[in-house]
Amino acid sequence: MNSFPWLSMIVFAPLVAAVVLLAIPTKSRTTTRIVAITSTLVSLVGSLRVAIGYLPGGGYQFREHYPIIESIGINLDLGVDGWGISLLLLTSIIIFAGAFASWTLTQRDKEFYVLLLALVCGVFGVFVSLDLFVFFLFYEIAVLPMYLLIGVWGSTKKVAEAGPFRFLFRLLDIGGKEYAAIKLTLMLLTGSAFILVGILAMYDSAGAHSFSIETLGRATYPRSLQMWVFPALWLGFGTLAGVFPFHTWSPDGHASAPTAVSMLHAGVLMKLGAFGVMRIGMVMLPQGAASWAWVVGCVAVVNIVYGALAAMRQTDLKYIVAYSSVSHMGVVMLGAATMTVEGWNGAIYQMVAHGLMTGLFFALVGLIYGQTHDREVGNMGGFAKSMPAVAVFFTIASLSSLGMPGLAGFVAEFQVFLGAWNGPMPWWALAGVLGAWLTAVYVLRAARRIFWGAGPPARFTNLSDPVGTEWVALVVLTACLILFGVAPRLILDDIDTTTVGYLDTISQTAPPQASAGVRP
Amino acid sequence: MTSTTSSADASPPPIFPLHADHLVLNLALIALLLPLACFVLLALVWPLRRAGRLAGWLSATVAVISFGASARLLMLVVGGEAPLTETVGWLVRDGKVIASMGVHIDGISASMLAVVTLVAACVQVYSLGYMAEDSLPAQGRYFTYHSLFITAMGGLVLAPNLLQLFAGWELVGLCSYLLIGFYWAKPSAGQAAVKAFWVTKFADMGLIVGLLALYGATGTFAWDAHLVGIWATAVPALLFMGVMGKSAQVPLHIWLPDAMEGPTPVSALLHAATMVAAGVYLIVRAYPLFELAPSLLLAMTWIGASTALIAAATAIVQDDIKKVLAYSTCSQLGYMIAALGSGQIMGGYFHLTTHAFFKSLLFLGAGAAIHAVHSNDIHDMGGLWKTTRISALLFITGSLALVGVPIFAGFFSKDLILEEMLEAGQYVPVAMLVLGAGLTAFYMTRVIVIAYFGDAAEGAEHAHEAPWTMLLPMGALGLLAVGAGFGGDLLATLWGQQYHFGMTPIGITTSVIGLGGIALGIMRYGTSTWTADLLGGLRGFILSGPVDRFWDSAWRQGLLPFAQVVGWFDRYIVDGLINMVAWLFIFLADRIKRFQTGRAQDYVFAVVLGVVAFIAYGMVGA
Amino acid sequence: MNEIIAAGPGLSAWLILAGVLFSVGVYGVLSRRNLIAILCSVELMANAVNINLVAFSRFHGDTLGQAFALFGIALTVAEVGVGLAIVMLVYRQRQGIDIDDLHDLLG
Amino acid sequence: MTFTGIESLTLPLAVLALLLMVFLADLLVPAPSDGRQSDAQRGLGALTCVGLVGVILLSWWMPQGGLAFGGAYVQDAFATYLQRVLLAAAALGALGSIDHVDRNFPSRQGEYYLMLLFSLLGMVVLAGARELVLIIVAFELMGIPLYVLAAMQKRAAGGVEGSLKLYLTGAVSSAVTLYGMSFIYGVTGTTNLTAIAARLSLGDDQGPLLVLGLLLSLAGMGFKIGVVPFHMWVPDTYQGSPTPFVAFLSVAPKAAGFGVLVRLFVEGLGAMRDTWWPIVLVLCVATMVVGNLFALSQRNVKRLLAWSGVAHIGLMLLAFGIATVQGIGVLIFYLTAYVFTNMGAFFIVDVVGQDGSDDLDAWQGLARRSPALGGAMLIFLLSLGGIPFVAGFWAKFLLFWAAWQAGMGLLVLLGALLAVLALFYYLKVARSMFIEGTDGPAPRVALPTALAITIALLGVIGIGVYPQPFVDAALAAAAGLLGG
Repeated sequence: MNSFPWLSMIVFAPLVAAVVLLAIPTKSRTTTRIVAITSTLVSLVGSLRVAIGYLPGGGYQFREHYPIIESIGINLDLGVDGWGISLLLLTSIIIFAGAFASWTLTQRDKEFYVLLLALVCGVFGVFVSLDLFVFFLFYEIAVLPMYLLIGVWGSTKKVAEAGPFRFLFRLLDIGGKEYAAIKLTLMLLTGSAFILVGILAMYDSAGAHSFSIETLGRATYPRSLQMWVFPALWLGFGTLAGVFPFHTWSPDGHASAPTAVSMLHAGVLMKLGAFGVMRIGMVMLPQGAASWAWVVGCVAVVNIVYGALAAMRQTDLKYIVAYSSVSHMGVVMLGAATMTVEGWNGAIYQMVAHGLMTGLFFALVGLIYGQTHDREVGNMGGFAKSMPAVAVFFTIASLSSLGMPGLAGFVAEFQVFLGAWNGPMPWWALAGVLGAWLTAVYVLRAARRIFWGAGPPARFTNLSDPVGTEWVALVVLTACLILFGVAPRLILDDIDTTTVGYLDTISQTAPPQASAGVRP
Repeated sequence: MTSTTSSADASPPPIFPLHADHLVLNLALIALLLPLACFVLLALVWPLRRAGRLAGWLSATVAVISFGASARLLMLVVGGEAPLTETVGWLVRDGKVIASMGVHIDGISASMLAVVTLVAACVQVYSLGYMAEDSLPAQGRYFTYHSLFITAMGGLVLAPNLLQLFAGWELVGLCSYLLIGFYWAKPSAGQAAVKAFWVTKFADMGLIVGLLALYGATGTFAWDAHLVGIWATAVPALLFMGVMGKSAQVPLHIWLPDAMEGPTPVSALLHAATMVAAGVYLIVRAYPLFELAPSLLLAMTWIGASTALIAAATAIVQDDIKKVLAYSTCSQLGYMIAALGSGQIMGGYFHLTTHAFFKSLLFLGAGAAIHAVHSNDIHDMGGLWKTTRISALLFITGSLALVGVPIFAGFFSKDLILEEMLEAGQYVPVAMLVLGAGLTAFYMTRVIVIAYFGDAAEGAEHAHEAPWTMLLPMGALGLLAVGAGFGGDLLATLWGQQYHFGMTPIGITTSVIGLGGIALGIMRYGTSTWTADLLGGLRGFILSGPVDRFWDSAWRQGLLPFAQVVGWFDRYIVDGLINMVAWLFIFLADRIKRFQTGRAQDYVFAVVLGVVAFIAYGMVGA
Repeated sequence: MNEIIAAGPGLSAWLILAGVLFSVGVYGVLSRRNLIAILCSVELMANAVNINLVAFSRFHGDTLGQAFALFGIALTVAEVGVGLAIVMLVYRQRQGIDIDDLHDLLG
Repeated sequence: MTFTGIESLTLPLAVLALLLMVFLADLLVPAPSDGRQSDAQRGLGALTCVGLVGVILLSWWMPQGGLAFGGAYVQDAFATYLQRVLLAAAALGALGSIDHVDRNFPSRQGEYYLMLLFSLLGMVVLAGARELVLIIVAFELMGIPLYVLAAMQKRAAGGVEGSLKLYLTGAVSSAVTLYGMSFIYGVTGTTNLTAIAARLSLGDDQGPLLVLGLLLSLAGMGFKIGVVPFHMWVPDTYQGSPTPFVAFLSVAPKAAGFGVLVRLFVEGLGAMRDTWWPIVLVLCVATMVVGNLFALSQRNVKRLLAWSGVAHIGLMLLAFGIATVQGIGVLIFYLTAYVFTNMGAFFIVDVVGQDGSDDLDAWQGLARRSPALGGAMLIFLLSLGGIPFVAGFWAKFLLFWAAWQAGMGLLVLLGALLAVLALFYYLKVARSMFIEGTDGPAPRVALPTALAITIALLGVIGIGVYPQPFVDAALAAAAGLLGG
């Protein structure tokens, strides 16, 4: 095994770039972008290198170890398994695309890239941390820059609200980007308070004076502890994953955020939550997970259907995409709740697929909004005439989201449904399938209203297809969607090995009858 | 560091196992992958695509080669090549492949592939002429979609398991969506495309769940799995739900007439010959599963027969030539489904192939007429016989095949169906089908009489005969429409069954009723003006689209308002509660400010209060 | 401890006296409006403590408490000295020493 | 009482010596009669600062573990750690004050630094004091100069008022403390904490008077660190006082106060933890909740930070109440992080407020006018909010870690949730700086202030990135105290 610290390189390249950006007193837009994009490219290359170099057979590879506070068992302990690789790849692809998608940013671009890169460092960190504490630390880093990214560079939707809650809307400035930013931040950090409590409970109960995920994973926790720590972690991480009813930060946040931030947030950050539920909650607390799986699954089902229905009602393009994220993250959580190999493979795969798809969606929405300065679907129409390429990419993203075979979304959703059918409650699969149909309904409806029809309205005369660097994000993401849709085994084999390893561990610690009793 | 395993496992499996010396496999792969390559090329190399004509010729050439390969393949299979399955793993579970992709070549798939590629090749060549008036980029786009369709349909046909079949199924649905909406600037085209997708996708929910249940019961997606208990009925029933959508069975047929918004060759290929027949193909393919569900088969018979009758009745009142043909397609698909439901897979499949030829011919003929007069309305075509004699002749040939006039293709297959069903004792459905046959004859006669021999319409007088690119494929299909009926033996060989044709009472009855329908049509429309309509009230009822109205109100008064309610709930209740929490804190913080009075003595008072509380605690607690 | 109280009314009386004085001081601080009067009340509280200390010292029969009291007196003096300086500042700023005038900072 | 062990008094004596030096220098330096600024006067601040740095360095060279005044003063690891924190706070405070003092009361600079040093002397002694009389004396030595310093802006609108409020509550609290200590002495018959601990460990009946004494002392101490309900002076005094002094006031007396709380209640009355622990628990919750709730609606940044400071005291009170090695270790680590964070924040408040307004509106667009200041403030705010890679995060996390191990899960949850609430108002400042406002000229930052901010920033980031030595030292100090 190569001793080169690939993972550190991946994680800290964006951070180094952020510091470099802070240090160089450049006013040059191009220099700023080159520095930022170079660092994301470094991470991308590193991720590819890790993905290719990962040996089959599972387990954590590319290990690195640096002490932080050894006396209480906190170390910077890095390593990846099949899950980590998939999400590492996803993150590096999305941020690479996102860096290009923000190319046209005009105001305060240096600060923007600094914050964006800091955030990315946090995301990478979560996926490769083998220390629960460091995991949490990176998790928080990934959440916080969002406040400023949305607050400063976001866009505002003016809502003229009527009805009995009018005063509340005015008082809280609902619809404003500051409102969205603070709501997102506070809700996510409230979630992280529960995560913290859960982590401390596990550390204390294991009694190993170590935060190492492996050490803690080997410990067995009393059932009573698992019964409350798991829901705490589920709520905590689940808030970020958009679990109903704590998903409402997502539509406002994603709608207000600038393009690259929406891409990264819906594309990757929501996955942090789901990844946390699975990697920390379910793998490490199998009994708690088995006992609560039916709740997780039922809520996930609500997410899927409810999110899709809510998306159908929206008229704001970004809200449609945001609610579709709520719905699709439900698929991830559904896969997780099944506690089956297919379900978990599908959940991880759905994270990748949804990340790519929603990243593409937000990139496109950004392009459209950048030219129209309007997100109201009702005002659009016939855009395919002036932006045919955007229409094509939008259609591809739509198809992936509704589960068209040949695109990544199908591979993921189908596996999740398989898992659900074989999981504790087969009817979950029905709801999932229904959700896929509802997705087809709202997403194609939106596509038709935006792109089809006779020519754009008069006020949108200057629309055009993407130019120059704007293509990069679209092409990269679409290519990945197709690639992972056609040849899933590129990553599925590694995911599968890891999943099976985890589930074996679970079945050893939690006897099958524990999960058999789930079905009420 | 975890242990490293041998690197032998590390190499990913080859994407496709090409065998240099395996002709059957290579032919199948050529038929499948050449169009794919063409699609990728056209999709990525936009100058080529936007060049239009070149793209068209390339695509058509590829389609023809693809057909050549399929035909050779069919011959090899007829010649006794053993069935062959070649797959690569696609999805894994616990290190083992649970779903694979590849090709499965046997008599059924080889013959279906030949039919598909043949019609596709004809339609593409035809399109070179038909689409010539569209803009060049639009033509490029058109042929790109077509290349994708051949691949998708080929993948469906050659599927070694139901999962790949489903993948192809969805992809042809995608092509259908794209091609129906080909004229995207037209609002009606957009609505039709979306409607087609929604309805078929709605039905596909059943198909997906069927696959899930199949996997749940057997751990595979094989169509010959052995199911027991409730799943023996439930799985094929769920699969059949998908079939009802794709093959436009009542009440899920509503998308097919709307799908005529697409260019006419598209209707010929997708919405008549191949894609809509995919449902029938699925049942044929998965018949081992369906066999085990007799109650389902009975239901299929009835659904098929009802569709055949209802759609035929609806076709009578249509003025749009394509809509007539669309309902006719529904109706004929009903025949196939009814046949399959009665256990007559051979008959159903036979009808599928003959129908593919004569119905695509009819559409292409209709396309030629539309091309000539730039209208879909049969009344605008009056008197076309005079100006476009060749295509008129071909259209009439197709009609005769459809009606089931003896020696034409449709006669043999329809006769086989009815005969076998009668043997199976399905009297009422047979009666419905026979009646449907009469209606078929009537509406086709109506179209021919009005469009080709009726009062001369303005546009029709200046019409020109179609170019050779259009006539050539029509001619080829015309030959098949006449002669394909004699292919029954060939088909039977492929199936390993006996087939011999004989004139039976039911065949004679049907033929007589068909001829009666023709006569009635000629009498009705050949002599008097069309406005004085015998059908009167029925006509109004049919045109108002009762099934459509049902689905429309389900959408407008069911789903949409429900989504509104959910959206409201989300914004005001779920989000409202969270906002309420925020507001409560702000409110509280604002109110408690007054306790910080700014008066020093109050501060001291707080200190004293604290001390008193301490003392009280000390006295009580200690 | 209990024996201390049980030893006779002597100590208890002093403690009660100190407690009453202290309470009076507190009452003064809370109720007077004149800053000087408030300072006097603070002084009263401090002296109550001193009585306490001396009483305990007498009771224990050592001088520690008395030393403590001496320190206390010194500290109180210093404190009140600074207090008077602040009162002077108040007077200079406001031409009065009514504590009710001082409530600009609040909320 | 003998003067053996005078070498143990190195640190207090060094501070005293520095104090005298500054005093002498102030005498020698001519004060400009017209109230104008002069370099020589400005030098006093520099002298104080440099001297304090010297004293800090000295703390590594002096003998450890000795007793002085017959055991009344001890120079143990706990005292040393705390003293270093206090000295650092004072040095940083002096550095950050140079410009402010020079601008606002140029002719009274000596007075300012002398008072600062007097107070510091009290704190330094307090850190090692193990005897009630010494504690009281040092406590007052620390407190009285603060009244003076708070009133330095004697002409400013709220200057005197803030000082008066501090004074009144302070005087009453002192009396209460003294009253309480008189009971402790009265019951135990001794003023030496070690002796008290020894007596208590014999298992004597503690009696109501001792409990009374204990509680009264706690109340008095609670004033100094600003525990609810003895906290009400905090925002008013902060608002009225010179900002760099507030920076000092907001950390150093707290540190010293917690030091003496640990000495008195853990070292001396540790055996009575069952008695005082419930009260501390209630105080802790009340302080956290009240601090955060009142901070929520503030628009004056100084008041906002004041209330947030109250909330932080609540958290530290939790660490104190745990009274384990981990708890006390985390407490002093928390104080360390808090010194750098809070002082840095207040220095920036000083810079922004030099034009007269501490209102949030004055902060609008700061990040555009001066990205460096905006960025630095953001980091301080994040540290206060407990966000990773800055000092405050470790403080908060380790606190929760220790509290959890002491079995206080619900309090951890409450603390973590309130930390989220706190972020709401910290981000309010960030919102003003980053989101609102427009471009404009950057505020003037004098060199010493810039230096002070930079040092605070380095401290915050340094502890954030590499906390191990600080954590280990704090835990070791606590272990030394509790013999753990």
